[in-house]
Amino acid sequence: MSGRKIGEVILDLKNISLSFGGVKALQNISFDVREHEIRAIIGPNGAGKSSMLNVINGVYRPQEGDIILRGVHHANMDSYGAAKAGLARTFQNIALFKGMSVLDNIMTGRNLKMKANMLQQAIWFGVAQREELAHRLKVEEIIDFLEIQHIRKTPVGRLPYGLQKRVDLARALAMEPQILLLDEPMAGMNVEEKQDMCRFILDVNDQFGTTVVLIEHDMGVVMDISDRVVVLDYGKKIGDGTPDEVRANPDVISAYLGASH
Amino acid sequence: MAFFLETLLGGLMSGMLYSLVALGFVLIFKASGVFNFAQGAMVLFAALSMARFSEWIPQWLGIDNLFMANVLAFAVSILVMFAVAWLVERLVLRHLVNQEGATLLMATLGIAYVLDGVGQTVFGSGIYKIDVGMPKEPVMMLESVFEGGILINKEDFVAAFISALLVVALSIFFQKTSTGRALRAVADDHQAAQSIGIPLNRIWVIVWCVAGITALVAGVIWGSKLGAQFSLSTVALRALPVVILGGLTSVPGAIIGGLIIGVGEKLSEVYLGPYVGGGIEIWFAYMLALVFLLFRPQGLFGEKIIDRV
Amino acid sequence: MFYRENGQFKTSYKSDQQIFPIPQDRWAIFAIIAFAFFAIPFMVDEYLFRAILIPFLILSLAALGVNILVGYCGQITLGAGAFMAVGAYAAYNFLIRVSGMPALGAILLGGFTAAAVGIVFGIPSLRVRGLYLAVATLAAQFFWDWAFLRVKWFTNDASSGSVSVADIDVFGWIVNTPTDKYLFCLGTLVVFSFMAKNLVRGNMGRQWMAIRDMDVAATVIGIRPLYAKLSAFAVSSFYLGVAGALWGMINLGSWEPAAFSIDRSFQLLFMVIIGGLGAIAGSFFGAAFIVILPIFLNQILPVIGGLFGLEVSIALVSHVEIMIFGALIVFFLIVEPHGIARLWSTGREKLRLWPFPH
Amino acid sequence: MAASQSGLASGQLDTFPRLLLNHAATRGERPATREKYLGIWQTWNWSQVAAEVRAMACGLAELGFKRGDNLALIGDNRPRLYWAMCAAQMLGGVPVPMYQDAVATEMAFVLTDGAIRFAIVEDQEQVDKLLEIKEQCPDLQHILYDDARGMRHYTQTWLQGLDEVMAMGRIHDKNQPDFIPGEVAKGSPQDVAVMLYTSGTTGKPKGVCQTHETFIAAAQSGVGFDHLTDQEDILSYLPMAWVGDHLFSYAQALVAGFTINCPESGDTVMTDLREIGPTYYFAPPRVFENLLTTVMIRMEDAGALKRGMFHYFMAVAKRCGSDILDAKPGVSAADRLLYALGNLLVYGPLRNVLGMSRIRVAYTAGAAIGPDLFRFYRSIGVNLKQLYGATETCAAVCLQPDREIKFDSVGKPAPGVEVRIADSGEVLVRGKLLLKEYYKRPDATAEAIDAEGWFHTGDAGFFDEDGHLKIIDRAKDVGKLAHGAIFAPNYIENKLKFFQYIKEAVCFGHDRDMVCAFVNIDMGAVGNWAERRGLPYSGYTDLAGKREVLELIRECVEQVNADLSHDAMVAETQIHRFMVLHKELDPDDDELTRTRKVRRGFVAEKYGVLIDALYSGKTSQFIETQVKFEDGRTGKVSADLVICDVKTFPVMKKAA
Repeated sequence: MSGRKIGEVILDLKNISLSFGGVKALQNISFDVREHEIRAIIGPNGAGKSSMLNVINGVYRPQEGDIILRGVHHANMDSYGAAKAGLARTFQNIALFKGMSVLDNIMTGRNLKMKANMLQQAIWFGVAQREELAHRLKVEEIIDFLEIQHIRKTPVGRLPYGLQKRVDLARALAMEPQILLLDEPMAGMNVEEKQDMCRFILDVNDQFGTTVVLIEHDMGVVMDISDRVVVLDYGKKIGDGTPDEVRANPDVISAYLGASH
Repeated sequence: MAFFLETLLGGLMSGMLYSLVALGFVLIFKASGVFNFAQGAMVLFAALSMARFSEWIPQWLGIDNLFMANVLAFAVSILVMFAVAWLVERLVLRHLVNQEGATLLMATLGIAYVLDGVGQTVFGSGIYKIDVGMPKEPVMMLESVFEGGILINKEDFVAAFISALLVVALSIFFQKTSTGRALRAVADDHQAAQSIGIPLNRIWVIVWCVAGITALVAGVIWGSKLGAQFSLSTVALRALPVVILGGLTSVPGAIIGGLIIGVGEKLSEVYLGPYVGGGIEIWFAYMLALVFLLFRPQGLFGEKIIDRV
Repeated sequence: MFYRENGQFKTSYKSDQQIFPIPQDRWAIFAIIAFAFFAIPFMVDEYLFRAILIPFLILSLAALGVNILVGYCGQITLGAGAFMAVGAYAAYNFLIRVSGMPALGAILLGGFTAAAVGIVFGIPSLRVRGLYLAVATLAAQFFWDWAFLRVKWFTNDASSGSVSVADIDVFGWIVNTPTDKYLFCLGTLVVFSFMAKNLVRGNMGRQWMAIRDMDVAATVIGIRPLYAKLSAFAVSSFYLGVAGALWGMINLGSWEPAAFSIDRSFQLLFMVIIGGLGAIAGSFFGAAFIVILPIFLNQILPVIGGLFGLEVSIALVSHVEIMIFGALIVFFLIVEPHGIARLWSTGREKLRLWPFPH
Repeated sequence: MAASQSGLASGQLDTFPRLLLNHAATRGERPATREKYLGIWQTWNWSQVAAEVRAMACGLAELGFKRGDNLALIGDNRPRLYWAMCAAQMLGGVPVPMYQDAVATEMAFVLTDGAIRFAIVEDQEQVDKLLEIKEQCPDLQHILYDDARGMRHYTQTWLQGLDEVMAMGRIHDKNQPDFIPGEVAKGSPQDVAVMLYTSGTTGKPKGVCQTHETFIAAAQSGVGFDHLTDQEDILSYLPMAWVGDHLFSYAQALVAGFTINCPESGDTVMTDLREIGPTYYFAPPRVFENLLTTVMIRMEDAGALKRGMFHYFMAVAKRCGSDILDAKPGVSAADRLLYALGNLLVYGPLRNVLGMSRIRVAYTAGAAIGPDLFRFYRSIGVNLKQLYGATETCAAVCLQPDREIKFDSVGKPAPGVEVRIADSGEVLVRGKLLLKEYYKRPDATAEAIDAEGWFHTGDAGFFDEDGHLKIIDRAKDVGKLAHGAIFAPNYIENKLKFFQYIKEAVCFGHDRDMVCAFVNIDMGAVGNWAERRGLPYSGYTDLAGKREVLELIRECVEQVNADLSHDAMVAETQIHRFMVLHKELDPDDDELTRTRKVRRGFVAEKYGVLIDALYSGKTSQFIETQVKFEDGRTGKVSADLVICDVKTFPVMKKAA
């Protein structure tokens, strides 16, 4: 990864607080993400990682705090706005469209880039067809990239878990995002699948220069592929820095020891 | 003012009956997630059964006591409704576990057709009288307060009273008995209930039985008012706004929703109807519920729906 | 077993993304359409046209509309009949109130009016879901039932409450014989079916299905629920409106609001569920099933009764018919909850894999 | 394109580059290469291929590739690797295709032995492999990769993308348009066209040098023999380093001008096969065998009615299918009718799902094929034939002519090929298609080709009364039992392997008083068999040790014995004792060659203790073996192997 250049801060989160009813999911959390880096958010279960991700891409709106994306304030962004702004994400409990094939699932990721109107689509020949074919090519490139050629026409419901995760990633990549949010991309996978997923994440980051923010609850592989790591525990930030710094942080150690014993 | 009160009370009375039907919906939905469109057909079926058995039993047994005949017919009708409940569980529900809401809803529409068909084949398709000795004559009330007082139908009054009684009885059943507690557990979480050993299939039979009883009571009341006839099955459609207003999973919601709809319907018909050609009560109830839903999608007492990602 | 797919490889996305990528399927469909246009008119008597074929064609079109909304976008509706009514009455009013309005134009405008109404009644779908929405759509049903019955303007102050239109004129072709009506409906259905298929296989359809399958994920990849849901309501209502106009002006000729009652709405929903949600072909299967079944039962029940020496009265036939109808629906839901279209596609897959079982 | 421009100065089609340019000129619009990529069959016609090859050749020249240089090709069947062969030939160089699944040390040997300066590889995986051994291969100067994925951060200057090189080539070509025509014109039919390394059942691999002349002759004889045209489609999925693939996908394609189709990935070969539906097909027996096994297993799951129908019509096909295919007289009208019905209900659909609907000619070679297996394909209407050859003879020595198919022979000598049986029983071949030499191995060349120009194939065989050649074994493997009877281990092993339950077998008996055997069970077939009987097992070793499985294998062996007892030549060599090995023989453990032939000597040495047990009368023997897993780790497998005795049959007198 020697050649990759980490750029300026692209996403800056300032003093984010989020609560549901009386439960404080996130308390005054700030951190930033730089262009082209792989940024991990880790923490034990219930640390608020998923909430953090949901705040970033507008599924939840924080009660306090500011989200600055490429210098623009986005505190009131909804998830559609986030998608338009170039954020894509995958889901912890795979949220694929189970009634559709792999190909169609990934094609939905292109919807923001498709412009044909309803009448043109109903007529198909002409504008809609040209557009459909052009985007199919893009999607096929992603299929090739993630090595899922053999399942392109399979309904996603029939796929094993590991492949579903890959399709989920493919759909996010189809959006050609600038920032890719990954919600526990390796949860529930076996060692081999984890290695594949790591390779894909690194390749995406490397090949397309995509900034990656990922959350994961065990420290294992994440530490190897991340540039910087934020550690959350009970909705509070307890560490932030390079993997080595974080590993040496006594708060982090005690949080992890406390969580696993 | 007297007229307004009269309308209001009339609305509350019919609202009570809506609540009764709505209760049937809520019970079944809570326990099994089935939106039971057959509730109306069950009301019809129960009413027909009651009407015909109270006619047939005296003939068969040669008794000439109206009260006895009614009691026996009521008892037989309860058994009939239990049989229906059992058959529905046996033949339909247990084969449709884990299907989607729309499929289950369609299935209950199918059940409704079957009940309509069977009911009319077995019991006939005429209009039959149910005479359980409901007082028919109207009474004047509050003559001291308003000039001329307000006219209340005694029958409505009794009906409302019976409905209220049933609601109370059901509440006690749910709160105090172990079966009731099991039912509530199932409603809260199917899997958890099953894992602690509550047999889902039996619960479904019970809840359909209870819904059958509410249908029978509703059928008897409406039947004695209008006669047991096919149009009774549409009563379910009139109770639907009640359910969405009150929330599909809430027993108090069904009661309060029923009252609101009952009153709203009557008031709108009386005060709004004449300007637009009349007959607006049905859609007005729906519109009322719909507008309400826009502000509270989960209904009055329904549980808040939270998106989880 | 009849498929010979070797050598049918695709060298372009264009050929890979045809509606029927397998040539055998393509030829079969062309053959069926050609048969329907050129052979059936010479083979069938008037009764079959009136009792089965024309209702089947129009209800198929309506079922397509319902399927788009329920099957593809996942929004349950119990008010489909109302949108048919809106289409029928709007077309009627355009025809009689706008001088020189061509029948075809009136029918299409009926569809567009229904689409507009559909959007309005679709607004609750943005807030409520599932069964709540289903009940909410009943509001449309009851409102329009009432409106066409009580608001005299809609029926041009007809005293009987029933309206009627003369034979319609399509670019000089007077559609009056059953064969004409059949061909007109068939042509409309073919065109609209292909348009529906184009919509559901393209970006629009994927947005609908995404909303249906997982709406949170759909929003996250940039699909606006507002647009997706309301467009489904609009397209669905447009199809229903056109079907309603055809039902009134072609099939019935004169009609009352009861022609589009809540029973019609249920019937349409049955069609798509039995036919197959989320499958264009399912709409045709469902319509055929629902149109033919009552007629079939009507014919067969007295015969069966006769076998057992039972006198079967007309009333009894209608009761048993409704009973069997209900039972069959339940049976179908249990045996194949995904409808006839699924049976069909499994069968087709089996033929492709023949002699292997799977 | 003018003739002089395209390098067709001589007007003769005697080198592969000239053939290519001729196709570009005469059938420029016909598809030459297809590859399933990005979901569709990307197609290049002959003009496009010619242009690509030319660009590649210019690019290589720019990098310093010269006449006489060797170009290593490592990867799956990718169009650009095929084109690279022609590009190298344009420049007078020699392509050296290599097995892509070879481990680094094996590659290092070929790279040094072949004095390779240039390598074109498929992707990052192969690049990494070469980087690992770069130190050991001082000649290697340039590595070009086809797929740029993941290659961004490789900064070595001698690593370049093929795209880049081809772009460079295009510029070069524009500046010096005469360069390529000139180079092509310099080419001579006697130049070495390709160097294929023989896997070598013993010793280190040797580079077999074949000239344009020989390979074109071999291809022409096949094309003429089966009347192949430019309309054929072939699926190119076998290792490019194998002579069979080179003959079918490269030489014959260029001679006849037909289309080669590269599958999308290893996982999708079956799907791609069904889609393309080749008209001309080539596969080793093992592929046909696996296909048949899957057919049978999948049919087991069918309903009783369908299964009944299947077996009924398969019986009909067995009775008359291959006779009908051979257009032999004497098939009754009733059988013809039944066969036509079966064709509609079973054979036709079966060919369709196997991807064989359009096959005009299919060949198998590389190992013996079981008569039942062979008959199965022919009886369902697939014109499957055998051919016999070796890397040294461009794969084509004998072919089975249409309508003269014998299940146990490999056919008649191809046009222009002389075949003779030496006194020792060894098959000798002479003709145009012989190798020029073994690369830098005059000793080996001299050993293989005698003074009269006969090539010693190393196979033992004989001609039958119709002039069909029958191969029985490797000549060097043929031995004698202690009491003098001829012992042809391969012959017996093949008979064993024709049972679907037996995947591999090794027989011993030379200088012994009886024949004993090692057996590998077929995990798929036996596993399925066990599941149907509710027999639980945890893995290969466990399954192989089950009493029921041993019983199953014993029955197979007894049948072989019964079969052997009918033939006086081999009746003495019935198997007396056998054991089922605790692990599968594996190329990674050097027990098999890359083409999956048993390395007899190595196995005998490695499992000496087991052989001793077989001959010492013991009833069981403990063994522990080290194995290599796919990911490179090693582990140990151990088991207590049971030795089974088998019934033998009295020798029958051969009927007169």
